[in-house]
Amino acid sequence: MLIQMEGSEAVAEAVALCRPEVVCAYPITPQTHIVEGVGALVKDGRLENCEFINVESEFAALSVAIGASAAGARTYTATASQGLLFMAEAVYNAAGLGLPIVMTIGNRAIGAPINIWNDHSDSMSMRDAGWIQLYAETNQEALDLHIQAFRLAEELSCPVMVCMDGFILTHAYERLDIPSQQDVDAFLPAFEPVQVLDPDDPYSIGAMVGPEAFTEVRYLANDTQLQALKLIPEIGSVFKEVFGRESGGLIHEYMTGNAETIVVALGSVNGTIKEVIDTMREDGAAIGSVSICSFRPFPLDELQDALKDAKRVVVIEKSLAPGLGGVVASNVRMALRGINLPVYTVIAGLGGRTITMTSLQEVFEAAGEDRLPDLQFLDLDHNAVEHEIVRARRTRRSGPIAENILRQKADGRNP
Amino acid sequence: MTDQTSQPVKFYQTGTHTVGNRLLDDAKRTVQSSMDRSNAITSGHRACQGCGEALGARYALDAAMRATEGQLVAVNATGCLEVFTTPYPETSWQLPWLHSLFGNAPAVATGVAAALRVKGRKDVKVVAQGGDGGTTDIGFGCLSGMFERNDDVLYICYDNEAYMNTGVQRSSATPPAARTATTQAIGDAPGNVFGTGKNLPLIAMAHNIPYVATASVADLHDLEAKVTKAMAISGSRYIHIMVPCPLGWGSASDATISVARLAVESGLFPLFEAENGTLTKVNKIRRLVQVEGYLKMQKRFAHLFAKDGKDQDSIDAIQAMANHNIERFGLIDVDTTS
Amino acid sequence: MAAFIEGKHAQAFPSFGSERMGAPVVSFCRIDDKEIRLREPIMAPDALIIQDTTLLHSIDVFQGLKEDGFIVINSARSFVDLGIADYVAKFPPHHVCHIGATELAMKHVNRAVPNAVLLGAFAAISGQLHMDAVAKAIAEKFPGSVGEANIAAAREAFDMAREA
Amino acid sequence: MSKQLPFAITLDPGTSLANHTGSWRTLKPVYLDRLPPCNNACPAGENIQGWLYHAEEGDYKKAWHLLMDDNPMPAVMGRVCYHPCEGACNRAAMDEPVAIHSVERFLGDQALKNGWMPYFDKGSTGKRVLVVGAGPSGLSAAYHLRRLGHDVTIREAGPMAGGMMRFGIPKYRLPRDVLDKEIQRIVDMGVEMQLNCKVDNIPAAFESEGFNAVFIAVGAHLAKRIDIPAHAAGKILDAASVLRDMEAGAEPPKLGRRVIIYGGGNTAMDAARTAKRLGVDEAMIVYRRSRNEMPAHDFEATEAEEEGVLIHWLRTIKQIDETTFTVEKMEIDAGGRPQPTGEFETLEADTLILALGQDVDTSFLEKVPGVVIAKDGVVDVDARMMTGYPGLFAGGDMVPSERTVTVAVGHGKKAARNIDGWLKGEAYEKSEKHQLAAFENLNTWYYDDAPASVQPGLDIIRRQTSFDEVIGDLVEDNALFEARRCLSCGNCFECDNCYGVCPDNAVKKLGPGKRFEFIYDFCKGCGLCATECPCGAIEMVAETT
Repeated sequence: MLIQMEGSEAVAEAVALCRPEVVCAYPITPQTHIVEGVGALVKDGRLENCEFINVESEFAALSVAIGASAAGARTYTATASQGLLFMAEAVYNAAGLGLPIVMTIGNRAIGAPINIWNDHSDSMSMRDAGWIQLYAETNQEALDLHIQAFRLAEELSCPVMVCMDGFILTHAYERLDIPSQQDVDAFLPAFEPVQVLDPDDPYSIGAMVGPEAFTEVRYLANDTQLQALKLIPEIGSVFKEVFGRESGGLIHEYMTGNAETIVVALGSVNGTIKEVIDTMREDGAAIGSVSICSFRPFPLDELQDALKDAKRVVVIEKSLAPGLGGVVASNVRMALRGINLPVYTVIAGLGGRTITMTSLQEVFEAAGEDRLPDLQFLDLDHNAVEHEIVRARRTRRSGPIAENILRQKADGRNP
Repeated sequence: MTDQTSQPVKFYQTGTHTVGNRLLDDAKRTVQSSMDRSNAITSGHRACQGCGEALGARYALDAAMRATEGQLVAVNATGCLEVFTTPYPETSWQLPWLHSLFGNAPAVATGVAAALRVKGRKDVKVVAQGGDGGTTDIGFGCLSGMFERNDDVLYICYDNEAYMNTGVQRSSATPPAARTATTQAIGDAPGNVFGTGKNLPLIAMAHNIPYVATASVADLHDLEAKVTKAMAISGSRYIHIMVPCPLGWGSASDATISVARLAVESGLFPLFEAENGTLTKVNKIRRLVQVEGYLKMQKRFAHLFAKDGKDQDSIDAIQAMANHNIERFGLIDVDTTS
Repeated sequence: MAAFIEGKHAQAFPSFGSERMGAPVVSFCRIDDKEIRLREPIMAPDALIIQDTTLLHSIDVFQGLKEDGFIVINSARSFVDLGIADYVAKFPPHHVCHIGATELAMKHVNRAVPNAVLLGAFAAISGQLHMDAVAKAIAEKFPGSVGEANIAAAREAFDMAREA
Repeated sequence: MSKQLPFAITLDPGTSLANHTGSWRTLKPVYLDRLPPCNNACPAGENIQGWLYHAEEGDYKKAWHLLMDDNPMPAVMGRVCYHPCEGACNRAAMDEPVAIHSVERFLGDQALKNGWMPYFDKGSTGKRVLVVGAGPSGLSAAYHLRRLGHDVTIREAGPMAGGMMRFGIPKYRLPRDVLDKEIQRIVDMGVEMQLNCKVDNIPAAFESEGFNAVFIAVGAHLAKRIDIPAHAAGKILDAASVLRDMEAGAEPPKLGRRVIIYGGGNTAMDAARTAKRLGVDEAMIVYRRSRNEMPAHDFEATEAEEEGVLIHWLRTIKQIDETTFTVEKMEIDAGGRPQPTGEFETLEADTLILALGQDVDTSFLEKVPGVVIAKDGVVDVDARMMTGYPGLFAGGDMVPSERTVTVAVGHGKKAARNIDGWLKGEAYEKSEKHQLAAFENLNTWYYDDAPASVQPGLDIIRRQTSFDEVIGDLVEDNALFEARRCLSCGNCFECDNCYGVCPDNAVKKLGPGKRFEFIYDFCKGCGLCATECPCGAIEMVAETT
């Protein structure tokens, strides 16, 4: 059913269609609307047979989810940013225990300085926690990915994070196609856990594993991800059969045929990138893009296939590995191992910085002429940072950087 | 021949203090005395010799298993109990058991309870358990949340008054003057500080949850009665069990029960019950002792009795804590005729 | 939503922030016949709805507005009184209107919620939306009497703006 | 391992049983039976803790049968034994000793009431044993020999069986129907009782009558005399005769209005209390030492005083003049001996009863070869209780030992076992004594405090004027209560403590009556079981390396 709806609300609807049995909620912007939505659906009886639990922290939220999942319930929660970090220990634990929890991340920056706006620092910090990480390009995909995520998680006994850009998607009202309950039921079988806390068949879950078996446990965790590489496209095609649209999968290619420059990105920025590509293609530029939907497992082979014939790759990413550069770019380089292609890293959209078509087009054009440095910060206020670097070098007690820059920028505007 | 079940004679030989009493009706004997107790933790676990926690946990869970006719799930915080019972590839647990993290056992238990409820398994009950570190320190937030929501979980804290698993470091349950690896018996004020303390049972009571109790491995009948009572109540329940640690306390491995007994009999560890935030029952001290006898059994207090002079001030201060408990909880009957 | 009801694609999103009640905010809306992929904020709007005239003097609210764009201002006062008569004069006459939306809202809804009223006025001057679609969208978003009161307010605004 | 379970992190239940933690152990618990102090103190060798154990359960019959293994006359014993067991009882250190004699008496009475018979094999070994004397020792020996399958004949010189139980102990302490029934039960087992049959020729019993062994236990019936200067002595009697005449005499002895009993033993107390019951106005005991030194049991003196007997401590009778007795005050020296002080007083009495002890009449043994008479007039026996004449055994008051009914009963048992061994041509091997269960071996926390139940006493007037039994019966509740006060020193009573307190579940409970065993595969040797064993029935021993 087509409907004009806020992204968060739509995800809540999608989650409800998956008939979760336990949902834990703790507020943090920008995911809050999602759990509010699910809570309302439980409260008004539209989502039956579901325990909606308001907890006292994100750590508790995922912990409750762990308990519920281990006891055989289909379990969902959502968080963002600091919340994800606060539950970090439980994030690893849920994966270690093989519990098929589905969690939405309303992607947001991590402080300090505190910042509630969008980037990918939060989910990137948990990229190696053993969860499957899917990034939604649109709200429609976010909605669809949740439905796929439950099936994926439960088939593999592995938790899945569905990452959607905070505000940009979560707070955007768009036209969306909400599937019918009947179709979702047909697509998503009932949860049959491989292990469950049951007095009739009592075993101990969460044993202490020493050096003699820990490597094997980790090997198997990696193997699960490798299985997911096969399963994600399969589920995507089944999804298409049932719902009639493409959603999910490992990567989406756009205009990559004969493209010399291929832009790689995660999430909603791909929409803007596509607009830029359309514009540049009209001007005759050989440019295309690849949107990575599955960041974990990372589709090395698929990405290599998509990129190997290009002359250069530009990675637009909303996360920074200080001291290294790009997180996604590093992974992309891994996909291109043995292939000599320049991979430019463009850090963009940190802490909610607007990514404009104009700026993107500028860097793509520069890339096309191989004028880009390896690492570039999109729309960086060079004056501000240079001023601060100089000042900090001069003054021992230079004060907090964030405040200094704000002050300096204000001064710059009203000299 | 007389009918043993109906005769009114008291059992003066053993009273009801021993684990079993062949003279008692089966139903009135402890769970531990029965040949078919569940042994929720079975042999082969790697607890130290004379481990109070291994004992207390079996006491509690066997009683809970009896009360629920085996329909029980246990959630465990990280700690000694978890480590010594489940080193791969062996587990000592004979009931469904889940370990997640150090600080989240109450929340995990909430999740299990929620799942069971949604699955319609109302017959299955949930017990969460942790040590004093996992309960009074790192897991405190989750525990308070569980209480506040009145989730249907019995949480049991096995209190051995320090982080034993990591090598005897201080926790907020460590008593004043006690030596631990992080409160060394050196300097002007050796051992743990004389702080204001953190009485978790009282904090639990402040949540007005349906049931709060303290218990000791030194009083099995009382412990089992409390666990049994707790299992018959819905909502959040909390039982705080003192379980001496021979390693951390520096007490003899065979003294685990006797040292716990002195903690009770001195008034340092009062045994009580509270329902809906109100104190409802207090176990009277049977044979009052001074704290000194209790302290002397433990090397962690050895510096109070050093060769070059006894630290009478500290001993007096600890005695004052006991006296305060005696007064506060009414541990001694004013009229002690019996 | 009204656009969606008319079968168009629409994308609405706020300028995200941790704003408290009453603080100045900006929201954006794109309407198109095809899927809207672009996620950047709107820097060169085709239409501008100003809910609070106090902003006229604190920031450049008109920044980027296209020359043949539309302006709806929540004010019963004239453009002259508002001090923007010269600026507004540059736009086609039927592209601009001021309307006492808060007052209208108070009249119909008994609350200072001018949004629906302004939407009614916008539909009137822009011709982008039909008043019936606007009414339907309001009814969906606010079922019951609240919606009906808002619709009445919007209809009055629509009529007023068209007549203006 | 269920195949689909996650590797390593999820484990099947109870798999730690593969981990044998017993190897951690340096000390090892072992169950043991220590000798309870009551058993150790019992002259009759009763397994007191053992029969109390059954009595605690209310299984009085089983308790009685166990008691009967050692003592054929519990109803008598419960009344007349001075219960050294209670003096040794560990419970005394907690509150008061268990009133063992009360429970014993209760059991004995239950048996009489219900007509219980001891278990014994009615068959015969064909060996014949003659028992000379039907006192406690002789009856005990006859009973045990009969249980061992031998044919027993008792020859008693007097007209009635019972010996000192009948002729030395007043009715108010031992009702005669109780005595008669317990003797009859022994006779009913097939023991031949020949009364008024004095044995003069021991060798003839072997040679001409064909007895294979003879046990003599004729007691000590000759009253000791003392010379007191008397101008004109009044009536002087001896206590043993007075008490005997109470049983066998045609009528009660005539004592007059005032009586002095001279001596400080139990017989003196019995005589004084008997005199009181016979109606004398004044019954006075004159004893040369103080209460501390008197051989009588304290409770006997207490009861005598309660009944109105006046005891003059630290007095010796120096002279008798008609009814006037001059007595000299004594004092106790550093060595505990009475010394004259030179101070005198006088007492008035119609009769003097001497209660200064009894000697054995050994005249019939003088011609028996090999029999040695010791210098205080008693018969020498070896460790087997055999005299120098092969096959001739002796016991009771006529051999060197304390003279009590219980000792005599013990002699009877011991002699019977040795006679049995001798008849079979093999030495009777006494099983080795366990180490004593001391108070320190107990963990008294587990026992409740409870005072000894006080036997309901008859009221004091009735005691004075009749020969009804002084100490009343324990009703069942009281008996049970009392039995359950037993600490079961040194002997497992299946309290389940070891089973319960083991942190390693390394104790196996074998079921009612079967006790427990350690599972050494898992026992880490912490010692909790031993420390928390209430009765000291577990010992930690070093593991051999």
